[in-house]
Amino acid sequence: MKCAVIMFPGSNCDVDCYHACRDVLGQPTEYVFHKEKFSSVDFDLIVLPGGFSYGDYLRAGAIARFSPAMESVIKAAEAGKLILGICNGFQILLEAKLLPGAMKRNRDLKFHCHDVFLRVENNNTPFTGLYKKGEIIKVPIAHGEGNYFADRDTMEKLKARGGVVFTYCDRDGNVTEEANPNGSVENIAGIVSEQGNVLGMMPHPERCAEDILGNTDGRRVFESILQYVEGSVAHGR
Amino acid sequence: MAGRDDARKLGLADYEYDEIVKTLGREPNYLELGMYSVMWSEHCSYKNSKPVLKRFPTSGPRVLQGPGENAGIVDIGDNLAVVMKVESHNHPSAVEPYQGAATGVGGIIRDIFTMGARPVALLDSLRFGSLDDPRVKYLFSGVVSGIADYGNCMGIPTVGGEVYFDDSYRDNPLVNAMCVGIIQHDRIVKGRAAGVGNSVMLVGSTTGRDGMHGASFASEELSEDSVAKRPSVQVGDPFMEKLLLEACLELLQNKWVVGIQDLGAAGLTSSSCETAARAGSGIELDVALVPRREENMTPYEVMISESQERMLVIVEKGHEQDVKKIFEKWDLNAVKIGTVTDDGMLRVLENGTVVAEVPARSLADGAPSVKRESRKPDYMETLDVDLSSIKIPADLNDVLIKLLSSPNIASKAWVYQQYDHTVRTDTVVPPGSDAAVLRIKGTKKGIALTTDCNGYYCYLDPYEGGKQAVAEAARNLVVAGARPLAITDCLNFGNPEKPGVYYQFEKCVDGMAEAARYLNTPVISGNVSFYNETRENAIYPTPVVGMVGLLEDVEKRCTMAFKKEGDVVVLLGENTDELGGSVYLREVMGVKGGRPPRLNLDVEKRVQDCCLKAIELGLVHSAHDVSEGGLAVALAESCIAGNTGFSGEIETELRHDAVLFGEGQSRIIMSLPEENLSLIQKIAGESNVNISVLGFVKQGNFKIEVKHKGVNIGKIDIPVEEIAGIWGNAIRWKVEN
Amino acid sequence: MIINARINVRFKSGVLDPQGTAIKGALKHLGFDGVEDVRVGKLIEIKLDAASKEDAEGQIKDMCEKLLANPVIEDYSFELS
Amino acid sequence: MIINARINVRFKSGVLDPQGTAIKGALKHLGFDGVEDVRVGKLIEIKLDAASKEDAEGQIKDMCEKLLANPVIEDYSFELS
Ligand SMILES: Nc1ncnc2c1ncn2[C@@H]1O[C@H](COP(=O)(O)OP(=O)(O)O)[C@@H](O)[C@H]1O
Ligand SMILES: [Mg+2]
Repeated sequence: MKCAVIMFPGSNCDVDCYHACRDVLGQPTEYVFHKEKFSSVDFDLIVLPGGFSYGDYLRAGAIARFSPAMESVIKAAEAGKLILGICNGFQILLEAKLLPGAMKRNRDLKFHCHDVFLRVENNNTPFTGLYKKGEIIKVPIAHGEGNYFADRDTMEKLKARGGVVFTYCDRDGNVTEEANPNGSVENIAGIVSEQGNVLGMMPHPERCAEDILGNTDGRRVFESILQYVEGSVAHGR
Repeated sequence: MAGRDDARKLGLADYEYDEIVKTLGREPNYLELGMYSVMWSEHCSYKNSKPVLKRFPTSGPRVLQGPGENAGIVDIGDNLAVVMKVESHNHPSAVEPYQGAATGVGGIIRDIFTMGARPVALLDSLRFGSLDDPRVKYLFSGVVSGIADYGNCMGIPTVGGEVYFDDSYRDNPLVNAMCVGIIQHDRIVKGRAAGVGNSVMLVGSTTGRDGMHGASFASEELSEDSVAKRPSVQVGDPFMEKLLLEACLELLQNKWVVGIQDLGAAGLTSSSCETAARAGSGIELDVALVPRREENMTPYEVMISESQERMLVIVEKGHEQDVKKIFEKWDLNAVKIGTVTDDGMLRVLENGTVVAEVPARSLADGAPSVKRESRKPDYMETLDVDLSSIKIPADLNDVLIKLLSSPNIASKAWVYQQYDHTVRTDTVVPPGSDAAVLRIKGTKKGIALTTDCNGYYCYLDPYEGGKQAVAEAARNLVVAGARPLAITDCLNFGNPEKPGVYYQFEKCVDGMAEAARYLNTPVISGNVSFYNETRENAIYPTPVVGMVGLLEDVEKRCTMAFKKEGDVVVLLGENTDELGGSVYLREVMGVKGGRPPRLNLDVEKRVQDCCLKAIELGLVHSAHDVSEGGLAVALAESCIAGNTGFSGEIETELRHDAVLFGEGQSRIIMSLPEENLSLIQKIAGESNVNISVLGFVKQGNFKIEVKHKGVNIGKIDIPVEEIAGIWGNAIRWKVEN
Repeated sequence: MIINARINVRFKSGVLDPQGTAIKGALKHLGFDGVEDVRVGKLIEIKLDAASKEDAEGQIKDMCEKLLANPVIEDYSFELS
Repeated sequence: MIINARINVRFKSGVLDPQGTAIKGALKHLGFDGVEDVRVGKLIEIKLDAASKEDAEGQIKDMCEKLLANPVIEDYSFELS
């Protein structure tokens, strides 16, 4: 599986995603600088990493979405390639309209860095195939603007098609107000596009993919992708 | 020409003015005088502290760079080294907490990547007044979010620090930021302007009028008109700094880079004269070439502006375009503003006309140092407390609850959860334990980091307090399984012109120096911040110690959390009857005074060595040092961290409040499987360290009984869930109500 | 000609404004009991060299739609001078 | 009576405005070459129940000084309606 990690100015989880793809997963991985374009045949997985592209000035992700690399990302998405946006990457995907909705500042206006529990709402995606539906996993968050918003209409459609992939829950899996760290509509932590090939999530699976980090719950996001891609190759898709 | 009156207005003493005239052989002009005034301010020149700082041990087999450069460097093997430095941003934060703290973080990060190192961690050591004061809440929240927003945006995890609350810091909070970087030995760069004819380039942000006279501002007492001195506060741009970091690290891969220096306090003046002085060369620059963001700036303003996110780069002649190319990639400015000369002068031109010309070395290092008078302050004569008159409370549960809800002991999660501490995926022990541990990818190694200082101890006894700060920092690394390597320090004191303050300063340094020598942790970098006082009062002497330790095998790291039911809990070291300086005596009993606990360095060293050995042999499941709040609090913290209970018993001849809540030094609690007990006892015996069994890790309550000759004289018994809630939420509750 | 544009970007009604809510709470806490609602938006001031006022208007509108406001959650308005 | 206040909080001139700089860059990148300067401030809209317009004016001023603006780096202005 060929992986790309896009480096926007201000990205800072680019090194972590690169490490997860290359060292943890053992797959060939390249950085793509935001000023470069690429062809959608070059990669199987394109990761938009976390960080503060353009300082998160104006709105998180708002300026980054105009970069040349994003033009290629949009084409790759149309071509069905897998796109994984984590944290700031998710915000960029929203601004680029590859995913519906928008992000606001956390309800309490504070940056939150701690573990949260997530319920896997949809395991029928290329990104979550190795989880069980309804499984509860622990993944760290680190963001100040993870307060997901979509209007009622959009929400209805999103839910109807199984677009909600992860929700914030408590350790027993209850999706409660207290378990919502940032005020997201219906505790949304991650969503997938209609075609199923673009996933955005605020929590950081790359930060819990190795034993030494004390938690490997996030590793299966990457392993699911790998399995899916290798499966697709095997089936000649 | 500028005369004595101008000099005085700029904060220069008459003898300093005379010295300038002598050096130049003429009267300075106003620009020259302005440059002298910032460079010879306490903040830049260390004129009040230099002779005393010489008392620190600064060398050792692992020291690759001691004090004098932008940051210190210590070897950790495998061709790798740790670069570190701490710096204060106290006065700016008192006026504009958010930007003041943010730009403090920005400044310290630049000090690290200036050396060519990749910054990998931040720590912050903070002091505020009481959280009952609304203005303190404002300062506290503002400082924390300023640090968070800057560090988080940079993608450098903030992995540790400390926060204390005491009235002495009410008007003058302390905001000290520490940054740690990793570098390969052969990549170390220095701030030197060598090679006649080489180009001096300014890179990064544009220059504006912000932050004029920041260095002087840091070198005087805070007063009402401090607020009026607004231009001294800068606005930070962490995004710009992130680009600058990446661009500089890319630049520094090249052999044709001669030197690099960040523009901190005193801006272009300090960076140019310091790089020239270090290399024994001179620099000629033209202010007209400096990219600006404001119109009509005078040479004076350009030379002393403290606009953030700028660096001075010295490159071999002919490589200017190469520099520009790298910076363009990152959408940054890079402009040649001058050249290296051989005449030792800093020559400032404006459109080709000389507007200032002074010897670089005299600016950088020429401030006449002052020998300040030092006298033991009167208050120290009246600190004695008659302990026999203090009745031991009957309800010890209540005492424990009061201690755990004191913001000085309560969990600091409200603070560090606003900091991204997991970015870079190296944080293997996150904040919340005694020291943070980072792995170093590509090796088996890890480094442990901490900052420590008990200002109240230093107030009660500056010498013991200084010693204790170093010892506690080392102890915090040791319980994490690391061998302490080196110190960076931030010495925060009041007005050094007052003999009592100077006494505190000297004694703290002496105490720190002695401990540093004994524990083999040389001081490799640091910062002095004087004038931390307002008309009414000075801060407690607060010499913050930042320390780094090395784990040869990061898998051997240890945390303070009790991990396994049935584990036996032991105490290394000895209980004492000391109560002076304790949080218990001051905050629960309302008694200020007493002597802080004594520290015997020989005992300390043996306890630390024994603990480290036990951890390295893999014998223990947890280790935690006893500090604020004493043994009972330390045990409770290990319970809370491990979400488990404890049941134990102590037989003693001493006052039982001293045993439970006294802060006697050189004590560590460890939990271990019972089958390892005899081995640990043997190791302790060989190291001549006292070891005693305190009890067992056990589900349910936190329970401890103190007995004298078998008779129960005091008891704590309380559900861990209850104390966890109190300890965990105390600060949040105070700030948000 | 140089045109100064003053753009206001606000959350759409119906979109909860976390900053506004926080400021309202803080103001009440400070004793401003009469505060009934607080909304926080952005003020963006642009100095633009344009051919004419109409040209400027068109450009600013364009900027708002492309970048300055996110139509999913925000409305904008502007004045030129 | 209900008063609507519209408060603008801006960085003082001379204070670096990183957001403004970044937005200016982005607008240029999008082809808006005429953009000469961008400054970003806050727009705070407050609905206030006050005894009179004068009372409201006093209160809003107070709020700005106590909470909404930091005089060290920011200026404010407001309109009531
Ligand atoms: N300002 C801060 N920033 C980051 N972490 C902090 C801060 N203050 C405290 N911590 C973390 O909270 C934990 C407890 O701190 P402290 O009580 O000072 O520990 P100790 O007494 O062992 O020195 C440590 O892990 C420390 O790093
Ligand atoms: Mg400790």
